[in-house]
Amino acid sequence: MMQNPYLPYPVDVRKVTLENEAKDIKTFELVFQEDGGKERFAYRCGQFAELSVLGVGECPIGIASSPMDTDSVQFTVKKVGVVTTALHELEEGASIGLRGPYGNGFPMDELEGSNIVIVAGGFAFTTLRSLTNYILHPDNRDRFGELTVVYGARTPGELIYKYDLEAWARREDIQLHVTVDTEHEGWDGLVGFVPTVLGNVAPSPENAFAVVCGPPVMIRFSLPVLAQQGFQASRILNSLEMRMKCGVGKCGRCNIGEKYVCKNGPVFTLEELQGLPQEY
Amino acid sequence: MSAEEHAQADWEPTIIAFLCNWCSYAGADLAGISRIQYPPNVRVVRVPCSGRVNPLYIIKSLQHGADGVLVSGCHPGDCHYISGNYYARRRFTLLKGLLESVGIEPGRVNFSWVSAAEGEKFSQVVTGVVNTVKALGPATRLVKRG
Amino acid sequence: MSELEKVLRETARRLLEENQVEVIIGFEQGTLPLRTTPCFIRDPDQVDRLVWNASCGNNLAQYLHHTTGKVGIVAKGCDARAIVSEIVERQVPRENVVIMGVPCQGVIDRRAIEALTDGREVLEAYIADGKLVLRGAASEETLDLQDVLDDGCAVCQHRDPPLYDILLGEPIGGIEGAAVRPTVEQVASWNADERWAYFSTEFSRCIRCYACRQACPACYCPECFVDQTQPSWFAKSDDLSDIMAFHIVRAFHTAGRCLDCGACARACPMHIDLRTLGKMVEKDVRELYDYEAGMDLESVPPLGTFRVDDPQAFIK
Amino acid sequence: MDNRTIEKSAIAGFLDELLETYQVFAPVEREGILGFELLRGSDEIVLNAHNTRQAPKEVFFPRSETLFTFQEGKIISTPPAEKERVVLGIRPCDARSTIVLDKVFDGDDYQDPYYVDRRQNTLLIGFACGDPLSTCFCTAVGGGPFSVDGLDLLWTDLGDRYLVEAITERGEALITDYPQFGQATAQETNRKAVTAAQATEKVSGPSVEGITEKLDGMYDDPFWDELHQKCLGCAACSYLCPTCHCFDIVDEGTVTSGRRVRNWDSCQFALFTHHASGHNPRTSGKERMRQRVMHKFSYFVENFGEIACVGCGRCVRECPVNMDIRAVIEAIGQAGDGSRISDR
Repeated sequence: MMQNPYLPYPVDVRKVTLENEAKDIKTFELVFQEDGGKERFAYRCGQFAELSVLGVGECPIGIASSPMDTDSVQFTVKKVGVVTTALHELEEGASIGLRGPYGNGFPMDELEGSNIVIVAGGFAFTTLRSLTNYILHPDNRDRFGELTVVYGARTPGELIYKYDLEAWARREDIQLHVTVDTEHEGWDGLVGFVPTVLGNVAPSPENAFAVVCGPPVMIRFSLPVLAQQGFQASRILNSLEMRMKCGVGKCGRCNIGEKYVCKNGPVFTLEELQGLPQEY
Repeated sequence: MSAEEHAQADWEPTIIAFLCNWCSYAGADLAGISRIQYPPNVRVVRVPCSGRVNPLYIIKSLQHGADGVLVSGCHPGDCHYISGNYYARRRFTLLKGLLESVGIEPGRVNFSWVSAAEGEKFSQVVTGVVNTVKALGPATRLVKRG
Repeated sequence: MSELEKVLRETARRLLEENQVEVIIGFEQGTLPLRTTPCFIRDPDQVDRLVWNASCGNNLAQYLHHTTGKVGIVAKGCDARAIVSEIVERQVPRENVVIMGVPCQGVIDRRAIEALTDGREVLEAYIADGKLVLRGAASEETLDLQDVLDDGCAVCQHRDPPLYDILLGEPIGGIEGAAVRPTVEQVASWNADERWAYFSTEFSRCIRCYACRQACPACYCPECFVDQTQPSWFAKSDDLSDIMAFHIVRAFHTAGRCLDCGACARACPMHIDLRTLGKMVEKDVRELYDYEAGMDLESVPPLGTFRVDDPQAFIK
Repeated sequence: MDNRTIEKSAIAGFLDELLETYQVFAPVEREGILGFELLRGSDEIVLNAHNTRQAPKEVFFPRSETLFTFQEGKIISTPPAEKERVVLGIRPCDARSTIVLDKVFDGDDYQDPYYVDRRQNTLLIGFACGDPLSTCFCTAVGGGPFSVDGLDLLWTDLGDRYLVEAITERGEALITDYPQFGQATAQETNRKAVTAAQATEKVSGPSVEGITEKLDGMYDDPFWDELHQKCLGCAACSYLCPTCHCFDIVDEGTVTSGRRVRNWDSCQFALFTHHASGHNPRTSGKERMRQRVMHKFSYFVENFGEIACVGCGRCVRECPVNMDIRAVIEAIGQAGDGSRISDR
């Protein structure tokens, strides 16, 4: 019998971590209830899944954990709509559904052997955090070149994954630049917008890929900085967000031209995006 | 009596009552503390004002298991918000006409003015609504199945 | 070309040439017999596309919600009343519309023609002297125009636009001795069981395409209750309960605002009787609150006001 | 496979027998509307009508269908398998639409279990269109009134009988099983060829040659600024269309019990692409109309090699504002040089 793509795997919410001061971003650690669930859900960095609260609905969320994390799958969810609100109301131990993984993910074959520059803003750090942790994993670190991360948020309270940021800051094998938009009491790190910090860091484009994810305004001002550094459009990766329902390219609402963000994306090179209509 | 009639005889209607906080809810409260008897079929939803009762609430109640609906507020002139019940009155007048036009039985949806001092009247209104709805039998129209 | 069409085109040309308006919304010839189609004309040289005849059935006032700038609009009685409502409800600024009023002799109901031709395809049609001539592949038949008019038009009291800037043609007044449409009278005479049976059968055909809502000049909410998700009021499936709920609430939301223009029913691809329920509400509004929608700019919509002595016999 | 015939007087008997084994969907008039309905008795079928108001895609892809039911946070059931089905009286345009839908729901990368199950247990018996309507344009989009694409059997009206041609082995097997079918004569087969030629001649429509390439360069054309103006933004076209297949997935019920449902949806609705954040990539009728046209004549062709329109003419006949897709195709043919529709 063919597999039914609409049936979610049952998963338990093992842990919920509040990520920000505004208390509208939480990270959910999910574990599969059924044996073999984890194996069936084998995923790559940059993919997403449909989280499902039965009786409320489904929503597509990028996978925040690294494929190297074998004991759970993590999703960082901002409380925005109906399903995300229901997720935020869940307590540890609750049972939800998960289907996927969906989308293309980052082109890991191409990224291997390259220097990686990660540029992220605010809440849109989730799949890039997955990528960062993947690269930093002891089994993988040698397979990548230099790793530079520029990450910013409006305020220190809105920086997510602070526990990871602290751990990464102690390492030698990652150039981490964490910034906030304006001065804040108790903040002694960088101050300034991500594109500005990116310009100051001035990562070399040589044998490098830039991976950019964040609010539209951050992306708009970061791309010229990267171009100025000499990054080719084919070496700049973006991950797009769209309203999705099915996750498998059928329901018809997430297409940009003939490409479906859920199936052909969500990761596109800037070069690919330049060849598509500006409908996102 | 046939089995069906037996079932019918044992059947108790569910009435959703939207009561305004300032008058009718207090009236229901008074009925309670005064030990005035009224049928236990009502499920009370307290609302700030009868003007707060969106017709969607009434229709949704009928869809999801209410055999009857009661909306009750302050007497005209007594609204805590001055004119909420006057606006509500027009809305309910048209809604009641509309529901009857479409074929919902008169008696499924009821309206009353009950003040905070009218515990006795609250009991009478509820008894009246329960009897009317019992006579109509279980709601069948608009009910969502499955 | 009729005399009225000539005046219409001249007027439209003048309005555009004198920059009194940026666009004219009117009707042009459609691609099928007895069909016109709404058109938007910005160039004075294009005004000859404009037509006016008994197949101009859409209510053009609906387009004002999406059109910016100064608009000249062709308005039969219904359209003009809808524009009045839009102005009263602060949806359209009065100074942004130039109303080209057209007295209306009634519009054709395609359903009536379908019923009378019994599946024979009409390939060509024209109207002459109150008769409608239909040509098919192997047939020609002549019908009385009156027999194929929308049944609301047969009893219309507001054939002349109550508000206009320019009136094209001569006022014709309402239809004398007009009563309620037969369907409405019949449905109103039934008991609750019969009415439920009627409406639930009608609405059971609904495919939830929302053509009724989209065609309705009174439906302009940016997010309709039926589309809302927080909370989600009604399910979106084919469950009759939810479909009925949609139509009942839509009728309620247009209470005191529905003009009985029939644009909803003419838009419905499933031929549902969408007017009768609205008309029954409209009758209540008229009798209880002495109000008719879209008649003048000063009156306050009935649900936006009250009288201390409003009727309340049904309230216990 | 030899051609057969069935006398019209024998159809009732055939249907009665067919109904013992199959669910039969056929043109039936209910409440004044002709549609493909589950046949309750052989006398219900309407044989001589043009085509149904709604497309028979509902047989495979219902307007609403339960994906599964749940209770207390657990999935408890998926819909049971359905009885074998026959669709009788489907027109060649609609039969071709199954090929379009198959590309979406039964591709190499993805098989939709609900759709595929129904497709696999359904036989399609087509009625050739001897008398196409003036709004039909199947021949313009690669079909024809006697096209056999997607069909198991094709029946052609010969007056007092139908000529019955088996297109697939399943079709052949079906007619072998029932006694109502006799051998056709060469003359009967010839008569069909004549009718087919005449009917094909009768159908006309705009040329779609080169439309995909044309649309490729037209995304930013001012053409779209005007095209959508009269569109009301309803889904009459999408919901009557045999090839439109966009859908929504929603939960009904409560967290305690309910079902997950797949409902039809339409790219013409303003909220179709509306993000929870409030952002909407297709903000106005312009973008939505462009999406529908582009999807049918460009994006779908790029992804699947077929135009997602079979020329059935339903949208032409039923659009509330007479937005005629044939006129749109013609206008595209003349557009693309940056000029406006109204300038021509």
